[in-house]
Amino acid sequence: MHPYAPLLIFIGLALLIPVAISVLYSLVSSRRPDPVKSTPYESGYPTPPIEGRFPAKFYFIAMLFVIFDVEAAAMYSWAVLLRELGAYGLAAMALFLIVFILGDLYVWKKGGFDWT
Amino acid sequence: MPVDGSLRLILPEIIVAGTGLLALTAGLVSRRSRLPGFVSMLGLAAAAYFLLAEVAGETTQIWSGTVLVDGFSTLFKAVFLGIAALIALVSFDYIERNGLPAGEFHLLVLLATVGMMFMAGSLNLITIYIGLECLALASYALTGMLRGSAKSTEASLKYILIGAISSGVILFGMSLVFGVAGSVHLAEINAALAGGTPMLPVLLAGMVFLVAGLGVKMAAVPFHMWAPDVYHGAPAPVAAFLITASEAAAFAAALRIFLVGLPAIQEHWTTVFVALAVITMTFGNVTAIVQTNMRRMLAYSAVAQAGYVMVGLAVASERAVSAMIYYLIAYAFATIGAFAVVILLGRYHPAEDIADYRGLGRRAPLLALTLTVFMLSFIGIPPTAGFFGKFYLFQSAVAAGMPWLALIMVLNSMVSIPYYWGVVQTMYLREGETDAPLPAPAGVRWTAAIGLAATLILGLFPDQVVQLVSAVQVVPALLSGGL
Amino acid sequence: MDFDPTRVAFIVVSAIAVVSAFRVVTAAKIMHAALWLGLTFLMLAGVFLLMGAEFLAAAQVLIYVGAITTIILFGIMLSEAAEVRGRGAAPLPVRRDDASLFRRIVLPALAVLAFVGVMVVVYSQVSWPDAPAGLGGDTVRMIGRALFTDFIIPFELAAVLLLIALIGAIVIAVRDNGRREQG
Amino acid sequence: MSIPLSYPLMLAAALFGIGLYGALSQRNAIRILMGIELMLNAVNINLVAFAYYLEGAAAAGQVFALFIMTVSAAEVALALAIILLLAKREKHIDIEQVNLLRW
Amino acid sequence: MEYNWLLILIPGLPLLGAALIAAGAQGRWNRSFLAALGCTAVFLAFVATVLVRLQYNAAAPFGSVHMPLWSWGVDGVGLGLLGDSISTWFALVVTGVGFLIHLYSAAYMADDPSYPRFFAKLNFFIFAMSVLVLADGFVGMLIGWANVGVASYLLIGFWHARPAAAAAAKKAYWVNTVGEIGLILGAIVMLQHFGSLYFADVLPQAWFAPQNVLNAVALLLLAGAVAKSAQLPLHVWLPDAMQGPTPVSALIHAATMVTAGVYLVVRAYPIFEAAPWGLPAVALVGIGSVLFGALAALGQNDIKRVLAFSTMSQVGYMMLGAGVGAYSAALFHFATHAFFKALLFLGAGVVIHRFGGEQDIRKMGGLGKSHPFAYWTFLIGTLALVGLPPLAGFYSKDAIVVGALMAGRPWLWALAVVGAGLTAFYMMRLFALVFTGDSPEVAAFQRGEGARQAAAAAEAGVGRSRPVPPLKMVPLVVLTLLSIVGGFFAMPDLSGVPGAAEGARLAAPPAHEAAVAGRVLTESSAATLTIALLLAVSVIGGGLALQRFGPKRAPQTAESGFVKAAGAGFYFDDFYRAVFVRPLRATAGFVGDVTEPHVIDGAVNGVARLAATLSGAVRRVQSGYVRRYALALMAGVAVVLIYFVLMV
Repeated sequence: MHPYAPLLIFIGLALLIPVAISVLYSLVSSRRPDPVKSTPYESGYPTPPIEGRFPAKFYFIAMLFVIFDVEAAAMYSWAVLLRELGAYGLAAMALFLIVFILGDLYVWKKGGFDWT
Repeated sequence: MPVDGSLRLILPEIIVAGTGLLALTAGLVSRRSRLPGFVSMLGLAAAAYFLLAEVAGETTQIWSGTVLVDGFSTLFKAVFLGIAALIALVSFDYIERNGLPAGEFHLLVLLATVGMMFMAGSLNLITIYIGLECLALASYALTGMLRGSAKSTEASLKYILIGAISSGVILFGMSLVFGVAGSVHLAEINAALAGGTPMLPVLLAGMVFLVAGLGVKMAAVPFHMWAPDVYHGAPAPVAAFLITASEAAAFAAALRIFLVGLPAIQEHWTTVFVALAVITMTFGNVTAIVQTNMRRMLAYSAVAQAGYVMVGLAVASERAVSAMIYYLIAYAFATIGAFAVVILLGRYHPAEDIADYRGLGRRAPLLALTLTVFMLSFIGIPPTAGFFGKFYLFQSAVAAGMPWLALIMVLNSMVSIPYYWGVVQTMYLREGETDAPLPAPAGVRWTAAIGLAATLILGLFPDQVVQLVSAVQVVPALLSGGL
Repeated sequence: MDFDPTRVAFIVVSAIAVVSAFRVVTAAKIMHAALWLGLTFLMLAGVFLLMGAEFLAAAQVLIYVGAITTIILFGIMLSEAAEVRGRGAAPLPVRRDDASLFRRIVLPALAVLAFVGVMVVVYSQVSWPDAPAGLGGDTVRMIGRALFTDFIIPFELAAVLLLIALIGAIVIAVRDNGRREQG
Repeated sequence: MSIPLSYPLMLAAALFGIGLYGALSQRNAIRILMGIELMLNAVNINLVAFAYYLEGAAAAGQVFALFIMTVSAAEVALALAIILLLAKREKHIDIEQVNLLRW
Repeated sequence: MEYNWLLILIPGLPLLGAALIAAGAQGRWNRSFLAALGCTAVFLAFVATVLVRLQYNAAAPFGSVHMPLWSWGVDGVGLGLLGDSISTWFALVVTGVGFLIHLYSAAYMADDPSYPRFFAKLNFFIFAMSVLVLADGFVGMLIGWANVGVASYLLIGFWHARPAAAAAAKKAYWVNTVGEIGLILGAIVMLQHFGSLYFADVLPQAWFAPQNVLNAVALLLLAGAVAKSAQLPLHVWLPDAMQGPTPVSALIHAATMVTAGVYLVVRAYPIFEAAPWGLPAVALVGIGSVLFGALAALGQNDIKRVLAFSTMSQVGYMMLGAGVGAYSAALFHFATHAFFKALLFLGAGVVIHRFGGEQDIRKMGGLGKSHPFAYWTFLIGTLALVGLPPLAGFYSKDAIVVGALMAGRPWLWALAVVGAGLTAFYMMRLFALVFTGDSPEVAAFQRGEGARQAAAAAEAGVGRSRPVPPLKMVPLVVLTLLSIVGGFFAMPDLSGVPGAAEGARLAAPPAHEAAVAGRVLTESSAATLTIALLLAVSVIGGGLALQRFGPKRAPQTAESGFVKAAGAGFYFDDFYRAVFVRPLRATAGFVGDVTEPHVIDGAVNGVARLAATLSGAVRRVQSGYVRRYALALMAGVAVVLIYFVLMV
């Protein structure tokens, strides 16, 4: 028995039901989209146009988040054998991070971080 | 593994990357949009110096084959550096005129160059793949850089979608090859397959995916369809960069993968490449005939030229490989030179129709003359470099017992004459609505001059270059001996 | 065949993965598609776990489920915001697809079926090992060691790659008021 | 007690196919992107499976998969940037309406 | 060899001239100065050629003037200039006649808006042609070959406003492309087999090569020769090429370029002799073109088209000579033909100007009275072409026909004699229709519609006797003299030509004897027989033609005129109606149909149209929908995958 098997079976079942439901729903239900139905509904008022540049800002944050994630994954594999790798690993990671930080500096300079 | 002297061997790559960051900062701190260009050219010169002074002549694997330094890689790296420098030179004026962010532009070009250098300089599928992606991502960004132009955005969207699909395809192929051979190192793959494998079908499937994925990068029909749109929509210098460097890098990677990694199934991939070569050159030429836009004409001609080069890949003999490299070099110079003229014209006629070249013989006699030489080189008329390159490929094809392939090349060159020659006729025989002379900025002039000189010299005295390229071997000696 | 929980788990997980992947490409609302995509990623993390790649499973959750799904959701929201802005307050026109059903659905479906069929044929021609080679020890250390010794160059190159993506994305997505732009 | 190698391979093929279908049949650029992500995940499954079943290939396979994750993250980020630019200008992300460049 | 550098001047000066004129045209220099520049360049080239020729004769019998220019990295592939008996012989004619025609053009094209452009192109042609004939290997020859193609393309399409001219230029381009492919393939095969493309390396080895290789090479080269020399079946472009200005027709499509094929065969004769199929194929093409051209010329009514087909037929004689091994005779006929055919074309130019652009010989006549000068020059040209002693054409044609007999090919000999008769017939027909009888005005007057015709003629600016300007007169006179005395020149011998030494040892006996026989024709009995026959058929043919179309011809069109004449009952009208006219008319009509743009033209123009349609279809594939791009991508993958699944 694989150590992770029960966990998986649990997750699997937990997910199976909503999936099955939504599948069934999508199979049975009939949909006829018409203009009114498919308008985004904001308590009866027509959707106000979204101005300004902050959506783009959101996007940066998301993107930076992606990249931080990847870095984190890399860093984890480095952290577990910090001792073993020693100075060499430190240097390698430093190089990796330098490039990365330069990128962040660039974003900063471009105003990716300011919220006003 | 500690950091040893092997860092010295990738010093050129490091310098190029560092230069990129320098160029970026230069672009950020200084208002003058020319500074980053100079920075990147200096950096490229330094990298080239180290490449030729320190690295050239070495043949060794470092970091367990994730990096390989040998004649092949050094030659290709030199080519890439040269192309990047020419692109930097030709794009001064273009960047200023279109208000492109100079620092970012040069950074992306340089990092793409780094990626290409690793593509040519590795025997490890992972390194090759990452290098490929560096090149690809930078190209997508560069293609979309003209934010004001719908064409540019469209081109980069198409490029990134097709490119992402193609990298998925390549990866699927790599994973299958890895599954069959149990390694990502080409030499070990070769060793594992040497005795024949029970999993031949899977291996063949993997090979097919690799061919297709790399075919996308080489713009081989039917995987080429992104190419005309991208070459048309991208900023002109970027298009020149993609046509020359990116294609060359794809061929370098393909040579390594197939000749070092998969010689065991050579008869199979030879079949595919022969078919691709024939289809590609024919399709490209036939389609180019009816083009009325200069950029698209050059794009389809690029497809056709890729077909010619692929003949070398299909023949895959020592001589064929050197012929390919020679052809790529010759073609790169002619293309960038031609694009210099295109950039100049685009400054006054944004439509870039061939009709806009009417009366160019009057308006800019010298540039018209150079463009004529480049067209002759594309056709392959002596004494230009294009002739010798084609001839060299003919020879290799005939020597390898594929005279009919050579015949198809000849026929295609014949078919290609009208549309190349049409440009020349337009320039000289048709009267433009204006005779106003076209002042050419220095960068454009110099690029055209360099391209012209190289085209003629390579065509008239190819001996040295031939010796250079015929010394190159795809399978490094240290591998062909052992394993 | 005797009951083998691992195998069953694998089958269940992959079944869910396939179904949700199918929903990704068929769901009516793009938001749902994105969520189904997240579910698929999660299931694949499970697959990795079952095949002794704990670290990859973690990375899968971290990168795909966490990051990529999120950014795709952001992308959807922003692009729809742009669409809405484009329409102003006008009601959403029902999108009618002008490309014929044949070209849109049938051809791709055929291509895909041909593809999968061929792959099945290919795979079925080969006898695969049934027992894993059993990779020893914890895979995190293994990966770390490989990453920092053999594959150090690709590792650093990956940093360059991320830099390219970052700067490229910003160059493209951020309007820089400093400079004049043309077509 | 174990999974035959052919299982994950089939799973990968199926996912690759579905992703491919998404990439080929969708009009919405972001959906195409999702399809491509599915394809890349299929490749990862292949790699991990091979790494699990082949002698001494574990490290390479898993590291390769890790790199693919990294790359696809970067790819998505860039692709979405381009799509957003398109959305800003054209007010739509329907690739069927994106064909200025043809012939 | 201290004079080797002279070789450079022969192509160099015209090239320089072309460049200067082009530049000058940009700078809008004085037109006549540019014209003079062009003429001078060619004249100096001619002088250089003469010097080289003298030096060659002075040199040792087997020596030759050689000058390597450069070589590409691969050994055996390079470019240099070679002055030996063949090449200098050709170069002499090219530059000499070329110079005369430059002079003529200076007057003929005087009121053309793009006068300088014309001279630039003419000079460029001289450059290309001299590279072709002076090259020391197939590489240089190919370069020249391609460039004369370009020059001819440009000059045929010189009046590119005329759609007909543009179409003709395209057609010529495509046909010659076919030929060039053959040539290039031949070169590739030779390079593979002989490891070199220099004549000096290839030709001496020819006799030792395996036969299939030789056959392949010979036929491929012949394909190139046939295309360039407008021989069967690739002759279709030549008649249309007459759309070009008349001097161009005279220089390129009569005197020099169309004989490049002959040059190729003679130059590579070791290959053709050693290849079993070589010489027979050449002879076949030659005789076929002789008869075909002659018959077709009968069917034509456009003065220039008549001359064009006659050119085809005469070049056919040269091919025949080469095909039976009488190389010297072929070279000889090339020279004399260049003289009198150029003369005829220039004369035709005068005629056409006189009739205000009219080219239909049925609408001409009576030029003799008004233009004695044109009359005499044209008459001499005609007689020389017919081969009346002691004019030039007689000796050369005779040498060829004798060569056929000596080579032991009586059938070829007989057919060649018949061809001579036909030649006499159509040439005299042309001459009679143009120069004898009544001028169109008079004819029209007799038909009672004088006023209108005269008015038309008047507004067409047709002066009754407009004096020929000296610039036109000089070349005409010189060419006339050459057509008269040209026959007394010594025939070129092939000593010192690459491969000749081996040829002397190894060549097949009849062929070689024929080459000898050519030199000593008057002594052999076969020669006397031939001479007699040739004279007889020429006189008969010419006489019949004069009888038929001469002064006493009926004023109306040929048909009814013919009937009338029959009614008038000349006593051997019936005879030749039965023997000559009917069959001739039938054949000529048929041949005319073939040459008209249905059969072969269709094929040629088809190529271009095909390419266009094809790429039109292909364009539609590039629909701009990225999804279809992806679909194509994956479809490609699927196809290849399935291929492997099924095949492997």
